[in-house]
Amino acid sequence: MSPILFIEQVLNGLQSGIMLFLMAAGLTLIFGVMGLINLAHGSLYMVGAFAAAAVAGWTGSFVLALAGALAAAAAAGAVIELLVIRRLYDRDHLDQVLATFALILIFSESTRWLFGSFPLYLDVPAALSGPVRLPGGILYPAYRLLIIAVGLVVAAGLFALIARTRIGIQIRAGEADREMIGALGVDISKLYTLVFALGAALAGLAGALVGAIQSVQVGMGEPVLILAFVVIVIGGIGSIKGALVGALLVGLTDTLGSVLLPIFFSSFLEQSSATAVGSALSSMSIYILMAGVLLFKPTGLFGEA
Amino acid sequence: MRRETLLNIVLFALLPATALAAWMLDEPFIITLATKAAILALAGVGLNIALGLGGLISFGHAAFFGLGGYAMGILASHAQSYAPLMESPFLIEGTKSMPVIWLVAIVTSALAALAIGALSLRTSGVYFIMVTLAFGQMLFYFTISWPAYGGEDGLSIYVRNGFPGLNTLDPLTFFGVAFAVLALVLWGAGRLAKSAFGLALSAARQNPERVETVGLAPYRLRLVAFVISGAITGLAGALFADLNRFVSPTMFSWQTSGEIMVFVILGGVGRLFGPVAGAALFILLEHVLGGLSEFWHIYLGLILLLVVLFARGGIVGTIAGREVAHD
Amino acid sequence: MTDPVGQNPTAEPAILQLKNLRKSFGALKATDDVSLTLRRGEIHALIGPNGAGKSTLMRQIAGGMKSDSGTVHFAGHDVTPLSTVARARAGLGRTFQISSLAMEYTVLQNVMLGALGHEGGAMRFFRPVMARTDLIEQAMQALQRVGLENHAAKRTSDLSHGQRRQLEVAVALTLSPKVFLMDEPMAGLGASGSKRMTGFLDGLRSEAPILLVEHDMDAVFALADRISVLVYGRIIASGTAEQIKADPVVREAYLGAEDVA
Amino acid sequence: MKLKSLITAAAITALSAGGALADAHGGKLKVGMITTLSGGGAGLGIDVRDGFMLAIKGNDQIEVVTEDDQQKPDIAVQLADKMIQSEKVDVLTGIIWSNLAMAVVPAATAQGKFYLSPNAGPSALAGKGCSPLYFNVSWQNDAFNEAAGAWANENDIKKVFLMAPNYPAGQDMIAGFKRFYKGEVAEEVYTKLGQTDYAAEIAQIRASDADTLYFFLPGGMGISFMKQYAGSGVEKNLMGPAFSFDQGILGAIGDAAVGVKNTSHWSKDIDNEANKKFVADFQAEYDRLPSLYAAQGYDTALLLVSAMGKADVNDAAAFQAALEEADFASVRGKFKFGPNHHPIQDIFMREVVKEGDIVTNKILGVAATDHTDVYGAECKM
Repeated sequence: MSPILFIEQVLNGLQSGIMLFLMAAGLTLIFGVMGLINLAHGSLYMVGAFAAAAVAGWTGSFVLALAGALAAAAAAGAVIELLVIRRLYDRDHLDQVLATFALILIFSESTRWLFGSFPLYLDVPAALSGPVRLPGGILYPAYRLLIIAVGLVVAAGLFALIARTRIGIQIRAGEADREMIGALGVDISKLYTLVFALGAALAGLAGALVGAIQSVQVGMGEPVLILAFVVIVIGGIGSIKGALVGALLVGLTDTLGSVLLPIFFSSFLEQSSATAVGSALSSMSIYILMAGVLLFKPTGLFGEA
Repeated sequence: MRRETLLNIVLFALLPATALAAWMLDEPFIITLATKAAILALAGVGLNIALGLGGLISFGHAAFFGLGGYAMGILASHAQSYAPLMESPFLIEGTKSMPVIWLVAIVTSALAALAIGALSLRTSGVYFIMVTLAFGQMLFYFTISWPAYGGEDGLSIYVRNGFPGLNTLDPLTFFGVAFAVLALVLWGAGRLAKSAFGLALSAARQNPERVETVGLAPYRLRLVAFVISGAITGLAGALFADLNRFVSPTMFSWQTSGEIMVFVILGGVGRLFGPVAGAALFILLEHVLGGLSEFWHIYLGLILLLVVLFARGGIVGTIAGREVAHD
Repeated sequence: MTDPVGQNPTAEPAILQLKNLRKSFGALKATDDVSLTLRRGEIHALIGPNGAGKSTLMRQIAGGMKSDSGTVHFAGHDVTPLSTVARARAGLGRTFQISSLAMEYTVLQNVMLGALGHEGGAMRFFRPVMARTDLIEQAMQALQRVGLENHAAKRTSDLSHGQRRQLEVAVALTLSPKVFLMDEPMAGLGASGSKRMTGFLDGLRSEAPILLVEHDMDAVFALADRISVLVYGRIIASGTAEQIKADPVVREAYLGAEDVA
Repeated sequence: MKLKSLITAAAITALSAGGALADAHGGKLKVGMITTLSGGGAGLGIDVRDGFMLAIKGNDQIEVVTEDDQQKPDIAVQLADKMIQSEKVDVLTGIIWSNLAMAVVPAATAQGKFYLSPNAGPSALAGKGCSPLYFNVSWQNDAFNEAAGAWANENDIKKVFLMAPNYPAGQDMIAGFKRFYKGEVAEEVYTKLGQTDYAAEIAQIRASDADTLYFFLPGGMGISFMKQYAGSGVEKNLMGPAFSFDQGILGAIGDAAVGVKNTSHWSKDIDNEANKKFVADFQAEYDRLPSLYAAQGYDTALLLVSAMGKADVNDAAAFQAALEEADFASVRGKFKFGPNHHPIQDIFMREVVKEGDIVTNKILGVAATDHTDVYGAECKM
């Protein structure tokens, strides 16, 4: 493999990590503040993608589509928070898993009922549809650079939000001690609705951005959801920094694993079995990574016990 | 008599009553459904030992369910093609005998549970949930991409395996076999919950520090519970494979883990007969709602949601009330 | 202030010996170079204001918390590297300040747990534990000694705070430990209960010595053969009740303070 | 009516040797359709169902019971049991996915039921696992790929990059292509099943010196890949079996798919009466363009109706013979069965084009004439 190709693959790994981060950030935020395992996070991702496809279909504008995705996912998040999620905060993880599993069923089939069974069309904006030439001669899709940029902006924004703003202070207080923020005179239920809607909006944004280069279809959220959980568990649940590091680790492992493992095995196996073994192992690689991290750090890289 | 005991008797009688009624009405498919309910309840009883008694939220029990299934699939497919599994260093041949297959399924899944549990139990809480999920996913992807036994296509076994002296092809007989296994395991699980081990395990769930202070190691208690739990779920997997005469990687998927968990929660966590109630209700819903609408998952989701939000303690908990569950 | 580390050759040999234990949480030194001994037949009381590090020290001894440095010797062995479980098996019987009981269980079931631990394991999967008359007998005896025999069938979460302390002690009794580590067994007991518990502990010391953390000063002065005073993680004084009462440093640092329980 | 059915029943009872096999529902034929109607793969099942129902619209001799398999093999097996044991159907059909077919077909034929496959053709069922009661009305997994391999030989394709998901159907497809293709293979890449991001593979494709990419990525995987490939600026020829470029999917890929060559046994512009009627009727009935799945569902129903006109389903041997004749006007034009009950048919090369605002397929030419699969030799029935 040429060095240029290797660098490009590393870039791909980082980029796929950033996509995962967009999804994982909301999930880890919600877990950190409210202690809630939200399996329906993938459904909010799907809501974002479908809303974007619908808005883009009506208006033809990608920017409006993104705005629509943010609004729809935040609204969906706020609604389920008010109706369902807030009854789950003081329940154990088991009840949360079952209730949000039920939400997945409801969201998926309602979406199919509304939009039909066929995948929807959502394309990248024309201005970003081609590749750009990076230093070193690498051709790289412009839209993927946009995703990297958005991901970094979101990461910076979240760090700033948590470190600098009033809401951030309240969020941190809530993470440390739930009763304390009540004592501080903060309206906890409002704060929780807000945080949940924010997490949902992040998922919706991820869905819309990623939907433009993937398939906008029912059930698109579940595989990403599992990956996002892997990410936040590796990083340490509740930690934004952990989510970022975990996402990059998972992105790199996944991408480089699928590229390098077949090459590695072909050095001592014949071609077809090397491809088979390499592909099989690479599809297991991120789970092996996660199990490995947890064995050495049972609460993730940046998690607290 | 306590209400829960009464309820348990009703629940226990419900499955064979359904199967018998279906037999008399000549509705063999209803017998199949009752068999499915019994087998999935068995998987749930297995999970419930880890989940209810031990407080171990395993999101990876599909691993054991699938291993049990593949134990059946691999042994029976070799018997079907008369090709031995292994010739050196010693000959291992396939088999179509249920008791042998069950034994292999139990041992295989117990060993897997020992390995997975030994590693996973170093973590706790959400991390435990996710690391067990990770092990399940590993096996899922492994079976999909492992060509020897059909990969994603799975393995079809054309004729159901045999049990000495019984005609397992007859739906009612096979129901009887599955139900007898369920009854035996329920009895064993009931004894287990009341045993010294059950007392200590459940105490470790309520307060691990307490258990340590009396000189018992929670890790060991939990590991043993995880192994027993995995072995039972593995046995259920072998039976499930025999019900369908088919195994596939779907048995390893995270949705399968989720469904087994749903049976337990729906029925009532930690209640001996909870999984029986949960599995029966789930299959009833699937059957009835599936006929009503193409979008029946919406109604299923709504019902699950209502149960979690308003019927705490699951079906058994709601009907029997909040009595002490472990005496 | 005599012989804080238990080096006096004329005294009973120390069954429990702490040497230079330290534990810090960030900048906070919870315990700072703590050394003390417990000899056969004695009650050694550990007193000090809230937050002085008493509970941390108890956990360092029992094994729930790893020490930054220092050692714990018990019955002639260095148990510092051992887990809580191993230390319990070696004969450290501990009761907790904040009740640490299986709340869903009945009182009897909690004590049975201790009896199982004493028996050496719970890897019995089949025989109903509540049919083990031998264990039930042991458990009932322990309940009787602390005065809970009439509450055996009660759910633990229905007990009063004081009763939970008594139950903690009963569980520890079933273990027949070589040493008792008791963290505030009198809290919440009320006057008559305290009196009864004081009498009980007084007799218990001949079975096994007690390292007693307690806020009830009447009980401490009535029971303790020796008293050590812990303030800000350090032992500032150690001696008999009279010596401690008279110690000016203690009076200033502690007994004069408002929060004498 | 009652009298008529009584007489029919009596006649059948007299005719059939067993007697116990007597048809419980008069002269009608009962079809059990197990297909995917919920979840991400529902589009394909709905098309098969709609195509099938269109063909038997107004035909009161056929009763169809439809059930959703949720794309889960265990559910499909149980539904098959239900159809056979409770609904007492005569014929089963509807399954979309090979892994579900592998689970259901052997069980159904073992219980003496006919199975007509409107999609999915795993090699096992064409070879050693073939059955007199199993008829494949769609294709064997390798067919489109073998035809594509043959087409590549004749159209100056020298070096290909092969890509498919790492599961049996994916491996079959690639093997099928290589069986006929004589040129060079630059690289062979197997992706994760359900993979959504193909940046790494696209980088490999870019770096390779292949002139053509041949790939099989069904459903959402194909949509994701095509969108990402379009943005990458890589310009190699694209080719694959029709599954990633069918009508239901093209709408979601959009212009990115234009120019892709794909092999199929059907296209909406095949010039024959049956096809014109089908395309027009389908659009009138459902207000969308038909897909190849809809065409297969439609043909399956036509086959069934043709056999019903010749024999009674309770006479298994006669009904089998009637099905073997395949005496119906297929929307594909030519259609007959080989000895293993798999199709002998022409495979076309299509190209994705834009007609007005709609992205769709048009035929370039025939890639393989009277194509049949290679597994027939292993089939002993």
